[in-house]
Amino acid sequence: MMGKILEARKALEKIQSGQTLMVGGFGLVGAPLTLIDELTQLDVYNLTIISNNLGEAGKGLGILLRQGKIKKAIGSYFTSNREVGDAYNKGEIDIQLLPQGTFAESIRAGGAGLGGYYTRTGVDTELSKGKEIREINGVRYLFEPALTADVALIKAHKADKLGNLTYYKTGRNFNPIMATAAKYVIAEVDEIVDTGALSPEEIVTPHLFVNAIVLSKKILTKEGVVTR
Amino acid sequence: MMGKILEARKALEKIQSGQTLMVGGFGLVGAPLTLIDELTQLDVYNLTIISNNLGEAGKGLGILLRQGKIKKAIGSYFTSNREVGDAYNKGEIDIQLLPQGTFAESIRAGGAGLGGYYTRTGVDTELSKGKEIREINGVRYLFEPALTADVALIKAHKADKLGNLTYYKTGRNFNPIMATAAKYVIAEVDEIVDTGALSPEEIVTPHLFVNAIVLSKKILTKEGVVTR
Amino acid sequence: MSDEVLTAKELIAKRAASELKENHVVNLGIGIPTLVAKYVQSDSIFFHTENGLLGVKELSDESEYDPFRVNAGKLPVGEMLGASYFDSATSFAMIRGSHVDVAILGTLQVDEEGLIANWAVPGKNIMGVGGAMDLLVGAKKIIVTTFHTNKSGESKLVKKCTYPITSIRKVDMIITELAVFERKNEEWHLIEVMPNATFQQVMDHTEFSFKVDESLTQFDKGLLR
Amino acid sequence: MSDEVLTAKELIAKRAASELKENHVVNLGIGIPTLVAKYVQSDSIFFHTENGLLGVKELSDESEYDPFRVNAGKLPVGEMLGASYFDSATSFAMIRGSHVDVAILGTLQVDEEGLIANWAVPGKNIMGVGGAMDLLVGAKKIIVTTFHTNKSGESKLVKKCTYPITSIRKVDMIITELAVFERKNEEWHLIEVMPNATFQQVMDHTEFSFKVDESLTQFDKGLLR
Repeated sequence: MMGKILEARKALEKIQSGQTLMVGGFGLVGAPLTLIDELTQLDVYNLTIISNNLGEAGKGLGILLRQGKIKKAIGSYFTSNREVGDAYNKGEIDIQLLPQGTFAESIRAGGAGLGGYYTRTGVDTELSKGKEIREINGVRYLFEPALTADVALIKAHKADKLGNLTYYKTGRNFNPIMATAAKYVIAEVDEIVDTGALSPEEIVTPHLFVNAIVLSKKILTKEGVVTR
Repeated sequence: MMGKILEARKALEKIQSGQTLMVGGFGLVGAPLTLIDELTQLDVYNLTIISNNLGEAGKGLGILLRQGKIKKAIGSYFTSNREVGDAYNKGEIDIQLLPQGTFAESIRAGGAGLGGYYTRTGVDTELSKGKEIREINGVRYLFEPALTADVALIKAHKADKLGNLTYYKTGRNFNPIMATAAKYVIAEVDEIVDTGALSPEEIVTPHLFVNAIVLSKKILTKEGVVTR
Repeated sequence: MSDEVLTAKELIAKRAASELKENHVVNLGIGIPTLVAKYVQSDSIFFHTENGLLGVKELSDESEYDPFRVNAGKLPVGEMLGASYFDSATSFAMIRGSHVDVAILGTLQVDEEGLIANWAVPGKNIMGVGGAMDLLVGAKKIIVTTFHTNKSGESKLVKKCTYPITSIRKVDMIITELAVFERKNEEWHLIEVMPNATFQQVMDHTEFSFKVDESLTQFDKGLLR
Repeated sequence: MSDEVLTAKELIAKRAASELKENHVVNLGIGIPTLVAKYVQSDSIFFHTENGLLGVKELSDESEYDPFRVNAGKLPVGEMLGASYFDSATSFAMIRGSHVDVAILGTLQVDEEGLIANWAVPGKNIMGVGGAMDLLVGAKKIIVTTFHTNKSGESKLVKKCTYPITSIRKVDMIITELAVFERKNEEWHLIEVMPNATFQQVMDHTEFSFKVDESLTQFDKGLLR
């Protein structure tokens, strides 16, 4: 059962132009830095990226933006990379901005096989324009469709050889839900342990969600991002 | 911070006639046996019970049914107690039967502040009668409203003094989601540990969901249910 | 395996087990499906139970028994290495979200269109549904394991379900003590006659129309043991 | 606390901190709200950050720094005893599901109706919203902490928001360097003039109409330190 453990390049072979990718992380924290780095080296274009933000100017997913590989970005906070606004103004990319809770919930809904759901968040704001509003028990809710992807690139802390995952501190963020919502899920991890080393109660992402495991080469440390 | 640790009777004082209660457990496994026992001794009527099943004939929630305290039951599998069907035929109780996944998801939606969601489960079956069907991306989905309750009675394994909870094996089932979906949540636990004894990564139900902690007196063992 | 001859139930379960492949995540229904686990040797086939466990295994002995570890039929089970526990919402998210490869289910009826009825009997109160409807819409492949006929001797493989259907999703395979049918191009194909059964028996006890596969085989009698 | 005089920001944060009660679960926005934690002594007030941590505390020293433990403003934080981590969907389920008692937020504008605009400026691309909208609909109580005027000296306490509103949910309290307003019966009530500010200053710099509370107090100058 070593089948899921792959080199980053090998794992990313699945990715093709035109696909939708989910990428975990809240800023650098919990972002799959090794996989993102490798992704910028692939010849794939017209990608739709579902990620809370698009890195910073010329960093992380920001490199992919500069390379002109992104067709559309779905997220909640692109402000961290001023080049996103520039690219949007030039008509180079399409942007779908969602409240962070809606962004997270839509991914969860996608992974849970739901079609969509009703949230109060955003009702009668700029972000509800063109969206269906429905009253349920006297309260106005906004319809939000589920989000799914072809491939998810996520970051976990430990993986066992089956692909069961645990996370570390606020590095968890969008990673466990993205693991449920894509057809092919690649988990970058700090450490690979023997099956049985993780307790059945502490596993956050059961292995049935994970297709490939890649050992991290670029890691976030007190001294910043380092290559190990 | 001992404020949340209460005797069963004290914790249940919140419950009033006419209220909606969620009760955890899949059969006996993960059911809050001490709280259910105490509940049968309260003078409260016209309750709506949201629970996967209603115990067995004259056992657990089945006692409540015999006492005529239940007005309506919402769950997925009442077959385990033949008296439920009898009471329904006599017009004594109202029944809302949901597929088990829909039952679980509606509780989660209630806890997450959603109004409802769309699932494929049950479309064009007896259980979709009178319900809205909507096509999303060419697939037919059923609208299901969220479920919430006044009080939830749940069973966890360990609680720390703040009310953080962990669960044990398949005793987890509906308990963590019910903990999110009621205004007042009472957790019956096998053991109360010091705050800090549970690792921040292993806590399944963070304390903000829990209002009261009660130590189990009736527990499920290899020899059946025993009082300790 | 012992030298004892398998019962019809065991035979069906054993045949169903042979459909499972490495890395499959499999959910077993109540009844005959529960027996399937007994015939799976691989430690890379993973059994999921909707009450919140991935990695179910047969109890190897009494010492492993834990009243807090049961399957969807409330029977005690064991856990394999690498097992994990989760809540019911997550468990059904796995099911509806198509993260379960195969569901093996019992049924009351299965019809020519591929629809099944396995949760309610008309004229009786409908008091339970459990996870059947979710598994039907969510699992990638549905294998129905059932006796070919009911206690009155009527075929369960009917022209059209007269009991309430479980889902509008069509099932992929039927395994009975007489035969194995596979659904191809919206039709049932008889692909195997089970050991000790005859083609004539299958014809006599099947109400729905089916094609006979060119590669139709009589299953190896070795399966009987 | 030191003998140093508080800055206006710190004064606002300290006043906001005094609103928090035992067992409150509190979410702090970016900017002035982040400073609130500094003025909370109780170990039974619990800070929630939407990126997935309940039990945020100030970093006590450098050794506690962990790059994987940040708040919603991406600043490093510590964790208190009894803290827990969870994913973003769970975190916002807590928020939308009304499990957070108080959210303390900054704003660009707050108006007479109680609406706030704190996420977008008209004429500029709308490129970020974060968790503001979810906190507005979900938290039981919303306290706005802000300077009374913007950099151009214009009141941020306006008749009607000209910037895009964050939610149709009305906020409950406004704390500035000049005053504290509380919303009662669909109107703003001036309940306190802050130390070193005057009633006239509040009048001069507030665009929206408000009632003056009978119990209006000048806040204790002791708050300044």
